[in-house]
Amino acid sequence: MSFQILAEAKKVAKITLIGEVDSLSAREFQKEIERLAVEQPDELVLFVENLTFISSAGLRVLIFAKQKMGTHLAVYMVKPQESVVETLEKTGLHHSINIVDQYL
Amino acid sequence: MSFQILAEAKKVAKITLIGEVDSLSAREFQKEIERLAVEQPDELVLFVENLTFISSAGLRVLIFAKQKMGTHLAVYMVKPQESVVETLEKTGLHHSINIVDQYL
Amino acid sequence: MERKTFPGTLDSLADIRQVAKEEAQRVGLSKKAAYNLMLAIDEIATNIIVHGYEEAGRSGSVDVVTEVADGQLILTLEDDATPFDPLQRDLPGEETFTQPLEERPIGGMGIYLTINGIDEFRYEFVNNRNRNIFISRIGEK
Amino acid sequence: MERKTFPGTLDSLADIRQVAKEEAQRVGLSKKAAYNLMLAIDEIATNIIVHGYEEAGRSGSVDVVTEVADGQLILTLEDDATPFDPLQRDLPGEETFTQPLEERPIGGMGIYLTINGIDEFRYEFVNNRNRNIFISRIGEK
Ligand SMILES: Nc1ncnc2c1ncn2[C@@H]1O[C@H](COP(=O)(O)OP(=O)(O)O)[C@@H](O)[C@H]1O
Ligand SMILES: Nc1ncnc2c1ncn2[C@@H]1O[C@H](COP(=O)(O)OP(=O)(O)O)[C@@H](O)[C@H]1O
Repeated sequence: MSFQILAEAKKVAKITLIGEVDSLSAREFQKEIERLAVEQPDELVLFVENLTFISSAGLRVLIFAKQKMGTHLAVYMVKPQESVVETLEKTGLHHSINIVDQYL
Repeated sequence: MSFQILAEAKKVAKITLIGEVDSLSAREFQKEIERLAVEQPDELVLFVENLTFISSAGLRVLIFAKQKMGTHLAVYMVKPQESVVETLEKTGLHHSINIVDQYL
Repeated sequence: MERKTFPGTLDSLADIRQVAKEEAQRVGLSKKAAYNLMLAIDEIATNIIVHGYEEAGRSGSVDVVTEVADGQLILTLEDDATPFDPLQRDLPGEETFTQPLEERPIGGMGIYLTINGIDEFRYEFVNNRNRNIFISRIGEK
Repeated sequence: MERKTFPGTLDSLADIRQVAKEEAQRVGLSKKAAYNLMLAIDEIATNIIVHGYEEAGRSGSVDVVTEVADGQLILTLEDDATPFDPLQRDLPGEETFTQPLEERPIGGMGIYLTINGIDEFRYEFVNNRNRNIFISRIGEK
């Protein structure tokens, strides 16, 4: 019979970023990362459909997250806008972050 | 400045069901639920876009999951087919399961 | 009238559903009616195999008999287990289905889904066999 | 030529970006060029505020001067901090950006993104002020 099942359990940290991340708001972003790091998540999922701007200060928080939460951490970015993707590409962060249309 | 951040950390159990769940395959489904229950997840997410059939034996596993994993458990069903939704509605399970197009 | 015989074990369910599906398509039932017929057949066949055979420590076959007459598709499941009339069971009432899952009795949905999903359901005990009869009107909906 | 003056604190950044955005739209830069100009301005303004003022224990303003000439939009950031020429810094090389995040130095991206994102970037120290100059060609792309 045609039946297939896939299963997994993960600790998932989810962050939704709305608006602009510059060096001021990056501080709040960093605080949330520090708070969530305590939970030792397996995955960090960033919902960024409505993130309109991110500067290097925001990118630094992403690098910090990876360094703080451990190398096993998988980072997903869901629906980034084009300019955000370009910034990730210019700085090579797209090698370490999974850019996806939908988080499954 | 326009910036907003939402954050949470959750233990998420994810199951993808493909094909047909009848009283034979429901046994495998149940075993996975038992395995995942050990992790005490906060959320159970069922990806069912390719689930073409589910009998009451499958529904019983869903009820079992809720009873085994604790009342705080939030159950999501992502993209169920129309006939699956109808069966959930007939048996009232749609009151306890969040039927969604996309899991966020 | 056509008869197909299957071993009374759970791995026959997929084939039994397949018969229902093909007959439904052949007579042109709607997708929804076909699905509900498949579901009904699966539920009763499961009960025969699990309650009628396995739990009773018996073995036997499940026959699927197909008939088209008077604008109706008539599918019958026949088995050799102890007589059991699903229609004699109290069906769970509305209130069961609105209870939170944590408090709900975990069974009783099978016969409910069966009766609820097809045009007519009948039970007979004939020649020492259970006959569960599923009737779908052709050319509706 | 128009000059706007902002306090040299991080909560001025949104307003400074807004000036860049409006000027970019006014002269008709493409969406992409406008975004990259906004990003460049934000990066250098951040450095002035953080490294030039906050870390040095100084305070001062950040001026945004706007000029359109010879088919170019010229935005200049002026500040009173210690002279600092971003172009004298070694920019991180290609290899930095292909390193796994866990091993990467966490800084150095700001000036890189600035220079990489606009048509021309210049630095001057004039009248005891730092002048970071951002030049975008109008009517391209
Ligand atoms: N063929 C059968 N032989 C004996 N008992 C049966 C048979 N079919 C159903 N039953 C009884 O009727 C009950 C209700 O059946 P059903 O509505 O399918 O729900 P469930 O199987 O989930 O309990 C079963 O629990 C069983 O005790
Ligand atoms: N206006 C400034 N005054 C003094 N030092 C500066 C100034 N701007 C940049 N710097 C120095 O140059 C370095 C690189 O800057 P940048 O490329 O923006 O990366 P980051 O700020 O992420 O380190 C800074 O770390 C700082 O030491």
